[in-house]
Amino acid sequence: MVISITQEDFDVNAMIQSRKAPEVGGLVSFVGIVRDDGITKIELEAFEEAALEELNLIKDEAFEKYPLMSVDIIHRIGMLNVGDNLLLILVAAGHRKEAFDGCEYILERIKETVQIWKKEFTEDGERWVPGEHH
Amino acid sequence: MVISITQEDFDVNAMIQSRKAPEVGGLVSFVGIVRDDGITKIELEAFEEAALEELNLIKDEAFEKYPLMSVDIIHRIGMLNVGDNLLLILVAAGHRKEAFDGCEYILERIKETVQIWKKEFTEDGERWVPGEHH
Amino acid sequence: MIITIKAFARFREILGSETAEEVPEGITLAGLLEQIADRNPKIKTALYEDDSTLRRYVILMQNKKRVNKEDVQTIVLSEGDEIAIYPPVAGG
Amino acid sequence: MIITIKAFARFREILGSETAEEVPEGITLAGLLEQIADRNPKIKTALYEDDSTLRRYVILMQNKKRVNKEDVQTIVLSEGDEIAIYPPVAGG
Repeated sequence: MVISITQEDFDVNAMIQSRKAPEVGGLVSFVGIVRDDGITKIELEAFEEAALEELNLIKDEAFEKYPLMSVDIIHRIGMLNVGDNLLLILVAAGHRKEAFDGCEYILERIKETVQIWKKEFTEDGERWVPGEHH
Repeated sequence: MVISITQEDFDVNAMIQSRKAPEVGGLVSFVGIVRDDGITKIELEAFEEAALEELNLIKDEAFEKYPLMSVDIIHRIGMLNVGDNLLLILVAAGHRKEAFDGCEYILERIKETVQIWKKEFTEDGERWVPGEHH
Repeated sequence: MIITIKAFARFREILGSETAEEVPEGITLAGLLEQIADRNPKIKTALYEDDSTLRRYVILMQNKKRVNKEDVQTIVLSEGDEIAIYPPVAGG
Repeated sequence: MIITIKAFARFREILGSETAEEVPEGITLAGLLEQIADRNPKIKTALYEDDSTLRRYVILMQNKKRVNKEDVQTIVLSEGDEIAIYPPVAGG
């Protein structure tokens, strides 16, 4: 299982292929994309050691809450353009329901507590994206 | 958007890449896999004309219920082995919540009404997988 | 007149995937099912309960529109109609 | 003694990403924050409301453990402690 904060892009096919196992019946992925909210590019910054610890904690929580077979989380940082991949969450499970629930849970938790920030660049300047949680 | 019942395998990366658009913020995919429930292989049969009509209806329903940007559904038929890809549902949306909800809705509806059947082959013989809905 | 019967999954194994059935004018859907069941005890057992009611898990379509079970007795078939017979679906 | 301060996002832009701060023995976390705020009005404005309470959106970690705001006055720092300062996260 991969838990990573990286400048590199990811390969969803390869990741899905490597997570197949006899008891896996369904894989749910979330791919977050840099959306065009009138921006030219976006820069992501992480408190890497803390964020990795937090992602591992979230993975452990997901395994406790749902009967999952594997969890992968790759969060990109650095300068990204509109349409670039930003985040991959891939959850494999025996059945569909827990794969969906596990993937959605992980995404909500990432948005709550993982130490990553986004600065948007527009033609007029730049702004930090406000966090949703405190 | 692709709605298809086919013997061919699919490429999740390529599909995700082709669904990116400025307003797309998240893509949720479900990949169904042939699970090893003590089987050697599985054969899928479809009433193709009816199933395609039904898949298109489900796609339309999903667009009515959720603010989605794109929906792709590829259901494989024919003889498949444990670990083979069986189904791809890919939903793109502006935000995460509707992408998850749309994808899960489509999967539930497929299991309810789309005219596809599975026969499992084990070392001892074969059996039709009982349907969940009537 | 000729009615096309399409069958799927376990019904395909008994009925064949597609057959042309010669039926009298004015036959109902229930009449068609009885006609094919009368020819073969395996079909009869697949379609009917012991008390001759249609089994709960038999699903029917007429020209790709799903038929309500209550309407089986009253639907009158027309030349060229396509009747599909299948068990509950199990895709996904 | 020396305390390491790490700052992120808008706080990094004001404080720098990592600085070594010389502080007196026995200083509290609140004392450290006041010391750096006293040096620079921009830092003061970023950290404190007008009534000198810590802003709600300031998040603090001591050695990668999140600090409760109520404990800021009572936490006594030790040589080599790492204090992280950041705003609400916005990943995902």
